[in-house]
Amino acid sequence: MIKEVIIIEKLAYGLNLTLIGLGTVFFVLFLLQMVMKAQEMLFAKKTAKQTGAMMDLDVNSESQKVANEQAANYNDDMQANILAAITAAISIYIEGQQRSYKVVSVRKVWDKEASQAWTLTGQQNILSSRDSF
Amino acid sequence: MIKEVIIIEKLAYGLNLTLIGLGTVFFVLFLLQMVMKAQEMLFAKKTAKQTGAMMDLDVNSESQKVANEQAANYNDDMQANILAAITAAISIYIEGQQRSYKVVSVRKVWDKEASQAWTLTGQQNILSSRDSF
Amino acid sequence: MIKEVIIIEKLAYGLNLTLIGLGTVFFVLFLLQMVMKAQEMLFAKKTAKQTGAMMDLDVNSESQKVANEQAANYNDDMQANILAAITAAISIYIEGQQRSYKVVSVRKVWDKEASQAWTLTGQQNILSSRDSF
Amino acid sequence: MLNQLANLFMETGFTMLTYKHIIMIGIACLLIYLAIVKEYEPLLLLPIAFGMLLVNLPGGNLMEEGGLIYWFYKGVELGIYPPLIFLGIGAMTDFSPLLANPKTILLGAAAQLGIFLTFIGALFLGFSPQSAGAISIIGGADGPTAILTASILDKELLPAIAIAAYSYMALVPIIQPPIMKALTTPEERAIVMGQLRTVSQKEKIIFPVVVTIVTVLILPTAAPLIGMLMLGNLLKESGVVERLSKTAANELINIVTIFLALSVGATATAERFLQWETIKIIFLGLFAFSAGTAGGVLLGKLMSLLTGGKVNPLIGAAGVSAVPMAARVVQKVGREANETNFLLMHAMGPNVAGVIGSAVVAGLLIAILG
Amino acid sequence: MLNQLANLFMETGFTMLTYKHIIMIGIACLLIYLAIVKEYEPLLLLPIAFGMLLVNLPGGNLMEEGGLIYWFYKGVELGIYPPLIFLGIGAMTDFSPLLANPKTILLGAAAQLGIFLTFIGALFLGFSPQSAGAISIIGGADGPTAILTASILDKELLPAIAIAAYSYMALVPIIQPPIMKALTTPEERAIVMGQLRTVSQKEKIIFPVVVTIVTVLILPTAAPLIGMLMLGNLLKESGVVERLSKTAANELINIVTIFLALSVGATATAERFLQWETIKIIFLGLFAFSAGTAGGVLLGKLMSLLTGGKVNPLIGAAGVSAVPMAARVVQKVGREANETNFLLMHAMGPNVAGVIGSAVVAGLLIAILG
Amino acid sequence: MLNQLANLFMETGFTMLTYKHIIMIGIACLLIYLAIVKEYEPLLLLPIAFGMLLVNLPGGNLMEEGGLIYWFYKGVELGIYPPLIFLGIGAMTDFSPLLANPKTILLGAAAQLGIFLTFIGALFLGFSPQSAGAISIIGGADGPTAILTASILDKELLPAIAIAAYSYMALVPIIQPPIMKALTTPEERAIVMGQLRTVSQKEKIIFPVVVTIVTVLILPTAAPLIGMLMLGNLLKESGVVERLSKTAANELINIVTIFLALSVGATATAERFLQWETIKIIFLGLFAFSAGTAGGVLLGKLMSLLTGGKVNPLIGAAGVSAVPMAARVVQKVGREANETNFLLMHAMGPNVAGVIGSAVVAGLLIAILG
Ligand code: NA
Ligand code: NA
Ligand code: NA
Repeated sequence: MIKEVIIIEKLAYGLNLTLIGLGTVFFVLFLLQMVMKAQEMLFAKKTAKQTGAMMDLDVNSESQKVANEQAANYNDDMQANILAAITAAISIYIEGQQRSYKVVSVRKVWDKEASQAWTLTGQQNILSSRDSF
Repeated sequence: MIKEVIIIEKLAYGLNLTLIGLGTVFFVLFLLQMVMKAQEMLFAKKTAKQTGAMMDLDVNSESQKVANEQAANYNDDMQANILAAITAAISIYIEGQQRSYKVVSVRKVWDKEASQAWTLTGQQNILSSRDSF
Repeated sequence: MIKEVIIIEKLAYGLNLTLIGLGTVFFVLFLLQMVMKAQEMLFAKKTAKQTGAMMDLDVNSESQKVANEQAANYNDDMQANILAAITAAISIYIEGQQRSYKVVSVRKVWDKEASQAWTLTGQQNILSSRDSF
Repeated sequence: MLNQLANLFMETGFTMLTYKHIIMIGIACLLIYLAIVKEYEPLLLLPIAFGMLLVNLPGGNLMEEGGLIYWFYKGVELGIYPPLIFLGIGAMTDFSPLLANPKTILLGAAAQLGIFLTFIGALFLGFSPQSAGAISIIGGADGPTAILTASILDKELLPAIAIAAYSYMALVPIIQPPIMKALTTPEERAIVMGQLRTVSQKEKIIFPVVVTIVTVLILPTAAPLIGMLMLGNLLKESGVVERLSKTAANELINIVTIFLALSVGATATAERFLQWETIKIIFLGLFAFSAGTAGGVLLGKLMSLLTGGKVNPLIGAAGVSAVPMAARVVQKVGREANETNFLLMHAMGPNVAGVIGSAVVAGLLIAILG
Repeated sequence: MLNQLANLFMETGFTMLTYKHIIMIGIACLLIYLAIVKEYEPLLLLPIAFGMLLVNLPGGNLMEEGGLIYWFYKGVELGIYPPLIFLGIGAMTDFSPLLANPKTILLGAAAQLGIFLTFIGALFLGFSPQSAGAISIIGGADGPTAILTASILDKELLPAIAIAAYSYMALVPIIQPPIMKALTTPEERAIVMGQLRTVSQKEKIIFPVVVTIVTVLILPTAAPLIGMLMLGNLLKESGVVERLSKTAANELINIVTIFLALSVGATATAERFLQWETIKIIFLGLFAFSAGTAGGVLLGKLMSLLTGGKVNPLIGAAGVSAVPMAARVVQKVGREANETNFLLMHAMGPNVAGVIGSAVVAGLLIAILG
Repeated sequence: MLNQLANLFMETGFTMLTYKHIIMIGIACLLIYLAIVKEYEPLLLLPIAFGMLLVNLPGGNLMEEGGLIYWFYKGVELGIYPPLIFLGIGAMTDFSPLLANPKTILLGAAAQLGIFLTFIGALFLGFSPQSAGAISIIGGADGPTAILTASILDKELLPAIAIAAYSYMALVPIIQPPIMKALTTPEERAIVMGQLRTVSQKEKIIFPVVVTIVTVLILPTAAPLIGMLMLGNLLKESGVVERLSKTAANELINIVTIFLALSVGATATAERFLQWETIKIIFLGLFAFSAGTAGGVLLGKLMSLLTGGKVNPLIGAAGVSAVPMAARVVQKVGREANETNFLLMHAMGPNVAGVIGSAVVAGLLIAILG
């Protein structure tokens, strides 16, 4: 477009773009701020600002819960926990490359094993792992 | 092809396709039924219809076996099992994203570790995990 | 190119290619041998030729180290180790399909759990798992 | 500068936004809601809905030549994605329940009745044979089959057909039980089926090879779907190429699903989707699922009669495919009639047979109408 | 035979090797060293450097029509790879810190100042507006955004821009602290920020949908980047399609990264890279990062003033993006001033806002200059 | 309607089926059997065999323009798949054994003798130089190298060459031992080799970079194979981009393997495969493996002589590549002669050298004959 322009023109062009550009990005992000504010008013948890539990980063919430539970009955269920750990570890050792749902089902089967060799409920567990596409 | 046909023609066309279509799909699937029957006669396991062991769903057969074995000598080998579980759990913790065969080899190496630092057989285990393409 | 040549011509052509070909491949691989020799002189570890520790195959080096350490204080820290194994196993059981860094962070969180519910350092651990692209 | 701002404003989507776009954005958000909150087949419907959203925000031009989703759509246009999804499905499918009880494969044929009755219905609603064929395949209750067939026979209707197919697959627990109960007596529903025989690994390995040979020889146009489904299954059952079958059943199918669903969703422009045809397709789709269910159950009743009550007719309803949802519905309805009834594995036979059945019908429709 | 040997020798790379190739090979090896030993953004810089190496070994012709990397490069040319990287980044990103403190999103806007000042600077250094736009996007501190914009506005400059962008992202811990300290008082840096509120899952799910609608309606050219980023995030936050979000955030992004980086590196031929423009780009890139940091910190100071000292101005520096490096730098500098200061999560807000901000600016530059 | 049925019947595969198709289907089933039951390189041979099956069921037209496998085949035609397989192989390969004993690299050169003698043999059997070059590369004992070379030099022979190459790689434990024993004395086979030195990480990282520079400079046509092999290895050894090297060595190579093998198999039409050339190729392939083994062992003997018995000549047999099968064969034969002999790691040196060696020869054949 423009090849040989004098300094003043370049500066005008550049400042022009800067104004439009910064204006646009501030406008868009300000709108998003309003959206977030609105969301906060509508959906924010009432239990906010608790000490020591700031963000429910989903990465951990579930594990924490389980960990807490496990910690709670640690002394009571020590034997059972060891058993569970061993089972899980072994099943992972065996199943290896296979994915989570397998490990889950293996443990369930293990639970069943104690009472009955291979129940139909066990089949259902396995079946439910088939995603539908 | 056909744009403006009277009702009777549409019906004839539709029924025609229905007959051909259902005929074809029943024919193909009936052939497959015959194939399966033939397979059953040729290859079916003689140990069929055992109570409590209906389908050898491959998802679990192997794990079950191991679980049974583990359960069998649970009291005898408790210590060893804990050790194995710990090793497996730790190795998974360390190896993380890496896949099954690694965990397997790690455990083998661990077994070796007890007697000898680093044997050539250990190398062979690792080597054998290299798939050939 | 050549369609109908007499035997002597085919032989000459073939031997010609063999000489050029073998010559080239030997030349290239000989250069690479020299490169490796040079590397060896520049970078080779001084601790070479130790008995029983021949190749630092990276697949295992890390796991071995940890395994050794774990073995070392096995008797001292038995309880702690069982705890760690259980935690790791459970977290794997829960997290399943999720990848290594999650398991790592879960275990760290568990460590924190003992003292404090959810610290900012814990957040940092999680954050640091985000690769930058 | 004001001039430039005005030009820029002219290029924003707001100035191009019409009420039709707003309706489409609303429909997309509704589908996102259904996919996430109601868990309506989220693997497909969530990215489909997002594709729909993106293409109805005017000015993005993602589906115009050279646009991002235009390139993704190539895999639909060339018929590549659906067979790849079938490769992964094959690597996830266990044909044991079918091999253990071969006659249940015919239930997977009977449930295709829904397709053909819907075809006739669509003709009467004024659709051309091609369009009627594309719509009727909704009755196959199988997403990739429906997408492949519709993209060949009438791609204008592709988004409506895909969305209808996946929505009704999600609604199977609501659609099927009344039909199943209306066509069966409580005694029939209470029938307990004997335990299935053990299937040897040899049978499981030979099965996909033979199915490929038989089906493709009879109906060559079914080759992409049946061939890939059976290749996936062979990779899995062979036990010697685990790394390939795992990748086919996980990363490959996931990647293809994202591209497939996003680009199918992105075909749902306002001009194409806000038509009476879409309403008709929604009704025809419901009819197709219902008629298919009825077809399966009715053959189930006949089988029950012929075998002296050894077959619970409910399992016929699983013949529509909609794997594994339809089989779970059978389990649930069967248990309502008889607490001790476990029909799940028996229903898996017709369920996987229905996948083969509708792929065969798709091949037939493509051969005759394509 | 001697003749053939001579011909063969004529085809070797040695005979075509010039001092320019040797310089480029040296630069490639230096980048490999920096990527591995100094861990300069190795995920991108290592394959970029290897692509650079391969294309500067004469005779390989990997970038000529029909060559291997020529095909890989298609995904850059057609604008496919960067949005796919954004899909994966979206599936890895947690917008909670931003949702917990919405006003920090404006810091992600202020830090785009670097882009525009660099644009003016580039005009004065004699670049055309298109080239200046391509160069200025380095200030976005976001690799895929920079690559997409440069490949559209001036592909001749693509390799230099990509390498500068990733290098400075790696150098953020060196570039930013002096500027942050120069613009703030020790008291400001010591400000402790209150704990962030808990963000509900509902907010996290709605956010990507609304961002897509708002942003794409205003700036349709931002659709490929923002759309894919938000689709990835929606897949993750929905919680119902874990297999898709995992694949997007792992295998898919990894595969695309290999192809993208290798082919961007392979555009760095000697003729294209050994130019004065490259030197200018290196200086302009440094200026862009510095000015962006200053912009963010200055708005941070203003916010601190307006809120009566509730905002630590340092977190403005994270607005340049360079996720998560810039946020870690904020944490470190903040802790130097006050041992009890944990700014990391507060800095993550502007940090992810900066990704959105620079994608918006990219859309704008493409709309005006493209 | 009868008319339509007749037309439909005309379109079935049965009516087009000839005895040639039946033979090909039989061969495909035999290969499936060998791949699964005998575990003959199943990762490649199983999908190759399935592709062969699919393409010989008449009427499917999967390889015709627009057919499913026609699109998959593009990656073979454009030379994209084999280098990507090499990328994954590089990310799986450990060059330590070679770095610990550099002179064994020459064994990987000597084993290429098989290629050249086979070339002469093929000329005498009436093949053109191009065809002879394509066939001779079977002696490289390396699948992707053979497929790339054959697809460039003579694609008509591609299926026979690929199948022969993988079959003989699977048969290495049967082909090699007699030759190894015939050419060595029991004393030579009993030679125990000293422990290998520790290789530093630095050496492992620099190695792939230097190999790329040296090899591509001398033989630019080897760039796609050597470049990708070494990039994969660099990703692995660098230790800083684990997510990339894992993906290259797992999901990416798996996906590409499925597409590559399926489409190579699908080139095996009856017209192309049921030729005398195929029989000749089978014999020439066996000769190539045997001659390569002999070449390696003979240089091994010379090395043993020159080093005063420090080298066990058996390890030369591993120079043909066929990683890691050939190295395991060396281990086994060595142990038969001396219970305390562990040659595995020593054989891995020439084994991986053979991969480089045959890629160099492939580049040379392409440069001279292509
Ligand atoms: Na179906
Ligand atoms: Na940014
Ligand atoms: Na070789």
